[in-house]
Amino acid sequence: MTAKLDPKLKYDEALEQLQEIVHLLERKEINIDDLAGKVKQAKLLVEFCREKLDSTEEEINKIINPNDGEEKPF
Amino acid sequence: MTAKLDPKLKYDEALEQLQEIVHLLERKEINIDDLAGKVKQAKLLVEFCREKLDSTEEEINKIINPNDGEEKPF
Amino acid sequence: MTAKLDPKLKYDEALEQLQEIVHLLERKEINIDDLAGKVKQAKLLVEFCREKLDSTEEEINKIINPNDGEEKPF
Amino acid sequence: MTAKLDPKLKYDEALEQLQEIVHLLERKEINIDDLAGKVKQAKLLVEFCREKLDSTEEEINKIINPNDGEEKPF
Amino acid sequence: MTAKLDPKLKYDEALEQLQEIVHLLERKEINIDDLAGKVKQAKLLVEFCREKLDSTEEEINKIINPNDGEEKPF
Amino acid sequence: MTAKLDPKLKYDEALEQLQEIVHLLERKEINIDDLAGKVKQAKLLVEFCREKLDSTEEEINKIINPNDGEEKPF
Amino acid sequence: MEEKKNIFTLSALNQSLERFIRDNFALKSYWVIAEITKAQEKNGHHYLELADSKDGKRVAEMSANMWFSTFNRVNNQLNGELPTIFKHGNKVLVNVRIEFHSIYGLKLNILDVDPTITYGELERKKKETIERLKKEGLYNLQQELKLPAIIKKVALIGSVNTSGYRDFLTELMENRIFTNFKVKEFSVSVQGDRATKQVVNAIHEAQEYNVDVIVIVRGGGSKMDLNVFNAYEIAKSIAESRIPVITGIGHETDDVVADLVANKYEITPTAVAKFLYVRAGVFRNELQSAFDSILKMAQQLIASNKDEFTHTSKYLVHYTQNIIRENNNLIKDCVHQLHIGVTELIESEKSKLDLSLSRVGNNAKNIIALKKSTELNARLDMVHMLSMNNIERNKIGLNNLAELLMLLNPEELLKKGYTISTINNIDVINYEGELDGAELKTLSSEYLITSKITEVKKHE
Repeated sequence: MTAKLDPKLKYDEALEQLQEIVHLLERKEINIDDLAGKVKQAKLLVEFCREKLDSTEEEINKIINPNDGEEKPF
Repeated sequence: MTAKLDPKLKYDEALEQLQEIVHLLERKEINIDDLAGKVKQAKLLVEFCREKLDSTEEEINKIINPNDGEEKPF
Repeated sequence: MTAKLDPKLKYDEALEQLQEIVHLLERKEINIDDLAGKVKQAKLLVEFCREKLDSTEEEINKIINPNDGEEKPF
Repeated sequence: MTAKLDPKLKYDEALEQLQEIVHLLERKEINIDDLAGKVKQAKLLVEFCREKLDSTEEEINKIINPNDGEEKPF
Repeated sequence: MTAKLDPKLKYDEALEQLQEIVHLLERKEINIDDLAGKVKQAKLLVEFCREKLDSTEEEINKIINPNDGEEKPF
Repeated sequence: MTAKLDPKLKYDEALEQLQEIVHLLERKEINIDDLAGKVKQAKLLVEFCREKLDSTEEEINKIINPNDGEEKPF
Repeated sequence: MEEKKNIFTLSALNQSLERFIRDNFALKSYWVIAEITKAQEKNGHHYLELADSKDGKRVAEMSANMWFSTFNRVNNQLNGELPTIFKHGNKVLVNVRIEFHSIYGLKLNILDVDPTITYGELERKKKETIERLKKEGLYNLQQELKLPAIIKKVALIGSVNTSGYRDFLTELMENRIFTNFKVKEFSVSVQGDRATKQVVNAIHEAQEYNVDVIVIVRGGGSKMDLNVFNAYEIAKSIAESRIPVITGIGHETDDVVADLVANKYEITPTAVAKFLYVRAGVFRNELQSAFDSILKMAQQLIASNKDEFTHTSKYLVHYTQNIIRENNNLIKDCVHQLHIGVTELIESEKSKLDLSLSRVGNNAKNIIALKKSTELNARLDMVHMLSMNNIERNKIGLNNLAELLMLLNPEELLKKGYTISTINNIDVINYEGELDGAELKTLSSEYLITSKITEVKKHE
């Protein structure tokens, strides 16, 4: 159930899944059977999103400042 | 998405596209997934414009100072 | 855009066109895409005028000093 | 413009016309397009005046020293 | 202008006319176009007066030495 | 002008006329045109007087009819 | 008249008178003034008739004589003037002795003569004569005649054998200046009683000759000698002469009347001759010098006119050349200015062009620089910033979710020993169905327990 996330997963979808899980938890509409799996997935999703954000940030910084660290500002 | 720009693109069109991206960003109408791509595109557009400006400048310099480097100032 | 100038162009007209370009540029009412073209045209106009001046000068020198080298200035 | 001068032209008139051209030039009230023409006309006027002066001088010399070489000045 | 002088012209009149011409020339109140004519007239007047003086002198010399070569009668 | 002198001219008158000519010349009240004539006249007057002085005078005679109405010769 | 007649002979009477006169007057003399009415000389003796007149009437007469020896003595004392003093009409002051001769009667014997009265009388008469001449309009008549410029024919009146006469002719004919004279001589006596008449006649006669001038000469003489030329008659005929009269009467002091009325007078005959030839010489010189100066001035006039011509001609040439030269310079200036004007015009146009082109270039570069700095960089920064904002915003959202997840995560409760129980996947707390007999699932940290509800008690 809480297999690895599909690497093609989009950030928005991941976020949606995450929010779905959070809502389930809030509404306690969660199946005890699935609970651990859901939490696990939620954690995965959080990490996924975080990574996505981080990588995006990094990528953007790289795009904008391709030679960051070097002296040339641009 | 961020394919190479059409070399026939005009500076003003490129600038408009860039502006469009700015507006998208301002209106937050952009996905995180698309964000880096848009930024890349923006960067490309900027580079495109810059090159355009550089080449125009160079061209102008060539026009105005055809024998630059020689002693003759004009 | 920067086709060869009409050889029948008058000096004053050329000068006017040149001035027009100067004003356009001063008012920054110009596309980057057109900029080099305008500069080229300005350059052409200047060269046209200069040639016109040179040829006029030469003509005048011929008139004034028909036998250049002789002592008589006229 | 620079048609041959009227042979009936008087010296004084020619001189006046010449000076008019000189003044136009001094006040830079002359088109480059017209310049060569004006100069040509000035040249014609100068030649006209100079010939008139030379012929007058020669005529006067003949009158004054009909047998050049003799001592009598008149 | 420089027609032959009236043979009835008196010496004093001729002298007056001559001086008039000299004054015109002195005050530069003369056209180049008229200059040669005036000089010619002056020349005629000078010759006229000079002849008149010479003939008068000769006449007086004849009166003084009626038989030139002989001894002065008194 | 210089017609022969009146044989009845008196010495005194002759001398007077001569001195009149001297005064004319002294005051330069004489035309070049009249000069030779006047000199000629002077010459005649002088000769007239000289002849009178040097001529062998006729004997002193009785005047035949002293009151005859004729003029006394001297 | 009946008286007794006492009769004497004439001789007795005369003898008585003679005696009486001699007794009373022989030693006496008297100075007497009288007029000579008659004068005679015989054998050296002088016989005078003296008279006195009053208002034109004769009031006294007496004869007088002067003997030869007395006359000579007195005449010597008076420098020989005496004969001229003893002239008819003269007033004399004489020293006389009264004598009576029985035959010749009463007579005055002249012993001495005082000439002063006579001289004074001469002067008086001379003045009278002058006055008369003036009154009659004769005095200045001669001055109205003009002396001819050349005097060649001369009527000469004088006494042929006198030295004055000879001097005149010699001077006239033997000078070095002018001798071409002709002289008609009129010989007259210049003294004595006939002189006046002869001179007058000669003047009259000379009028009828073709002469230029009448010359009257008289050599030197005493006052009384020359008195003849004070005569009214001579003066009148001189004045009335139609021919100019020149006198040459030798005298030292006073002029005679003849001099005064003559056209001209000289003090000696020689001087008259000199006057005549000098006048001719002067005339000749005047002629010559007048003619010379005429010739000289005529030549000067011509020379100065010629000079003037030379000047005029020079000026003519000079001024003409000036005009031509000036005009040549003017043209040269025009050409020069033309050259300068053209060059300046072209240069200014060229620099205008250069300026325009550099303005084009600079403006173009400015535009480019502006675009680079503002348009492009600003936009790229904007993109960057907005992107980062987006990411940041997402990160915050994600963190919130993560925190919420953590809060909601029951695993922590389970670890602390709590359990979760659900019936039909509904939390027991919320479950509203029939509890009894329902299948209850309980989750602990370690286990998932499924159980059947067997009892339900209400919790208090």
